[in-house]
Amino acid sequence: MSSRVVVLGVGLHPFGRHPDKSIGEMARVAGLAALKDAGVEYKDVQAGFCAHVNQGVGAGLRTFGQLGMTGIPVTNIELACASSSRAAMLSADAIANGLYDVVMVIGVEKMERGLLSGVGGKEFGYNDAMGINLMPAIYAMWAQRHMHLHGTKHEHFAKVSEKAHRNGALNPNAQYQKAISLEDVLTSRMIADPITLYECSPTTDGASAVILASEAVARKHTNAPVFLDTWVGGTPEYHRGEAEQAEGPNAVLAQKAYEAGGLGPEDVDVCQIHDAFSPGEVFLAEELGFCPEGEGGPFIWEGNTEIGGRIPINTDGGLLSRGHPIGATGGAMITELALQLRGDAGQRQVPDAKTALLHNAGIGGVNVMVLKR
Amino acid sequence: MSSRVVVLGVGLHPFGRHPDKSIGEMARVAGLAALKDAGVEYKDVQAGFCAHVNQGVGAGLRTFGQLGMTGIPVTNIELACASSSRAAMLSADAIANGLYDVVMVIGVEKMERGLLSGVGGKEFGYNDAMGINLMPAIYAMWAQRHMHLHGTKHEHFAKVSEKAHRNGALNPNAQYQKAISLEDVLTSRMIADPITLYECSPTTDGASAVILASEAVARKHTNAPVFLDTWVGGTPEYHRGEAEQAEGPNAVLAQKAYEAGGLGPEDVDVCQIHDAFSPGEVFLAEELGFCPEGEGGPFIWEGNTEIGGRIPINTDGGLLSRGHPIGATGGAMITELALQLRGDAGQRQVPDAKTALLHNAGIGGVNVMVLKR
Amino acid sequence: MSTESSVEKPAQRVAIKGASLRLGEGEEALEGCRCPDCGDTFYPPRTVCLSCYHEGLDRVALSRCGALHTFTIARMALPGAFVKAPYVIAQVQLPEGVIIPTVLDDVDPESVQIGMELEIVIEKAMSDAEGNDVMAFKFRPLKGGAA
Amino acid sequence: MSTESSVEKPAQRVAIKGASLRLGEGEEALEGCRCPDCGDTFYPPRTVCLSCYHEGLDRVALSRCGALHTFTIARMALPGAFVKAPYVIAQVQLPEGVIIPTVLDDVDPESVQIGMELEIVIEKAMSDAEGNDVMAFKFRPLKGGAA
Ligand SMILES: [Zn+2]
Ligand SMILES: [Zn+2]
Repeated sequence: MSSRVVVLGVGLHPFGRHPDKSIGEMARVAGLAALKDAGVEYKDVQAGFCAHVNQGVGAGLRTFGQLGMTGIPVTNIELACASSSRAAMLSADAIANGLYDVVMVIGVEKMERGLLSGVGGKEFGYNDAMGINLMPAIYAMWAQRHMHLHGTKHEHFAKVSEKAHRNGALNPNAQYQKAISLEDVLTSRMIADPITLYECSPTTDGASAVILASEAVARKHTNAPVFLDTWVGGTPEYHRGEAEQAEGPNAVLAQKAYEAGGLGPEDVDVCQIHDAFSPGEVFLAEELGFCPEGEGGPFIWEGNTEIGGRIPINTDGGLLSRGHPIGATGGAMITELALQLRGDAGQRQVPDAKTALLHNAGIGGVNVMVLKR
Repeated sequence: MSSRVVVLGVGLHPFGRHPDKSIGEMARVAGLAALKDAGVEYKDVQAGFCAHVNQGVGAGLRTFGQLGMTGIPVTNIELACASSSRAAMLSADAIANGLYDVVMVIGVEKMERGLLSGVGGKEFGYNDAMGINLMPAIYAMWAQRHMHLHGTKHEHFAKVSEKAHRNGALNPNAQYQKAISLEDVLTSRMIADPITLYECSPTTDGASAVILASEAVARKHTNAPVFLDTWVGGTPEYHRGEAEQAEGPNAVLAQKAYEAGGLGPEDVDVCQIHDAFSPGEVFLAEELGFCPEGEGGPFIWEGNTEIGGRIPINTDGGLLSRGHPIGATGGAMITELALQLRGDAGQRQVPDAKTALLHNAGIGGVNVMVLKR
Repeated sequence: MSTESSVEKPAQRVAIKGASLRLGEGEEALEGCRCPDCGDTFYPPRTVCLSCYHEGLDRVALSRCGALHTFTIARMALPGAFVKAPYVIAQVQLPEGVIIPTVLDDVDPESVQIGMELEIVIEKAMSDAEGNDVMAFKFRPLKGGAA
Repeated sequence: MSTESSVEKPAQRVAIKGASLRLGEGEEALEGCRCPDCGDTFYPPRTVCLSCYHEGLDRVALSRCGALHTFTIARMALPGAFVKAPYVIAQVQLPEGVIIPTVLDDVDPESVQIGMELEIVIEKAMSDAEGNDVMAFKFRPLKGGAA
């Protein structure tokens, strides 16, 4: 029953501020685009996963219900900023094991204005009183430690955002389609040293849709399938005496993905990573094995992660410029990599991209995937 | 790689009002009970699903993190009142396909006081202005239609609650452990005709934990495994000119479960169904095939669903008396059926129960399962 | 914001969020959608036909009269709701086949019966921040109909 | 509620929700947990040991001094927070190995350095509805320590 899994169709509702649109409306636009892209009809979809974080009870009905009411099981999946990549992994598990042939993931979010705040209960407590629940501060503290240990400079982090916006300017679905200078990034309002406003992903509304299919069914619709080849997910591991990991054991999961996919970091042609805040790309360039530990700053500064560089990262603008509607982000990452591997990424195209890596992290876990054509 | 799936361990945090307990605390109590019941250690658990509805970002970490931090993937699952049965189904899919040997589902909820309200966005609109978002009203309208078409009486519905509380009085984990009379039910405050206060499930806090395992691993821990034999889930189906279905196509899903499990309603020895409001049991007695359409009222009135009756339903008190912490309810249903099939249900035991059926419904979908020993 | 501008701009009639109303042009009514391919009708309006998956449905005014499909008498008011308990929550079936969730007006709750004929009442529910009349709807027993 | 009873009941010192403090008996400190089996230490307190899965850990007072593991200068205050921007959000590593998320007190944000020695300050954050002193903590540069 075991099957390879194909990313058969992808679609987005443009990311941005859409206060007057319902999640159903955005999901419909993304979903219809993905169906058209896949060349299948909604009634071919056998199961659905609705990835969202804060859209309330019934979101699966309110989104999939826009496309049809065929009785399929639809499950809501939440893993904070990594919700829709996790939903895709559960879909892939099911397809790989022969449970379904066609599964659809809709990721959607309408976000409240303001900077992301971290894990919290409903009651006012110590972290609220002390102003600790400031999401950029968490990345800022990791950044400060990196600067302390490795001599990384603020400019290194800022370069991530400059590059992200340069890429976003080439992406019609991006929230920001305007390049900004390194100077713009460095001189924008300081939020939590060393992170400035332009080093924070924005508040975004949007939807993504991904249709995954078994290879047998996919081959009826395409001669050049893009495979979701490998996927692994995890939570932070406790090791006595060691400092807390980020949202999960990034390096461990990447290693697992490389082993399962039969490749190494040197084989990756294009990559999507979780740059909710600019230091993320520096850390991940190291954790995913693209450069040695501690050298992420200079590695990015030298342009290695630009389109045309050794390992182009976040060719679509990433969370920083494409935007980060948290439930939809993983699906947008898959969308960009599918386009890149098909050669359909237009001005953003990485020449002859054959192998792609995806890293999506959220409070609650991390997902790493390999896509191949 | 295909394996049968065993319900290896079950555990509950007693259901009730626990305003001072965190979800982590309740999840830990349920989780440790399930691990002990299963005879496995937390480090044997290979994946986790946290089923909850309104507990905010990071609930998976805050619950599973109480038991250990081993790096396993943990995914939050939401399907309103059917969240934890859906989580168990995804776990079972993974085990059946050889992906994991041991998976843990934690269902947890701390509820706000007050009657359940239905699907809603964040903005005030027509349904709010008109007072339509009253959850009991939805069941009440189905009940009125049933009364109109089939002559069902309020007493028939009320009997469900009287029986539920009689069973709950035998369950040390139930929110209400006190029998009430039919008169008590009928004369309690009218909420939405014909549903009275005692015909509504209460506001409940609690947690459930279920450990599912492959048969091979389970056999190392038990000689009398209880199998999760069959599971199906779905959403409402649209059929032109037909009235809207409830939370899903109950009868269609039950039929699928019977076919997949190789049994019929006459083979079911004990059953858990979704009695969020008392009419639920009347409808489901029909939809699950225990009695002909329209005869659910008299069927229940005559005692057929009592312990000792033809098909004992909700032996643990059901949502009405055991309580209904929405994210935890499906796990509690599985817990009761596992105890019944093992012969460990104490005063509530249905003699020689071999086959069990579970029905759990929520806004967003319906799940039906068959358990066997 | 000034007195002048509020004088210049007459109050508009706008539908309350969550209700789809055809307002102002001829007889006011609920607005639904009809599929140009298969003829199926939907309320609330939608883009994709649930019967044949045609994309792009036509907006149509729905029948102003229908029959009571089912109901309940709500005995407690919900916070923020404009209706006072007891009130009748209802589903009204229109001739097009669609079922409309609503409340009943001008009716003794105890006398409501499934199947009774009803007609729509469209009326102002509140004013919005811009001074517009926010319109909502109820159904009431049809005059001359079986009640 | 009456004046008499509030006179009779002296203000208690209680820890703010989300902080675990040993208050009132001898020197005040953070309260963590130590595993009687393997000796690993945790903050905040927990029931199950993350190293050896032992159930039932011992409550222990944690060291009052530690070293700055990492920090940031928050330039915007969060709604409802008691601290005013700019303020230093910090992680402090105690000798037991645990890392404590907190804020720094009595320090020029621009002079903060990773590794600097710090000591805890436990002080009243607010009063609760019952008139109790709700206690919270910060860390500040250790007097005589490297700052
Ligand atoms: Zn049609
Ligand atoms: Zn230990």
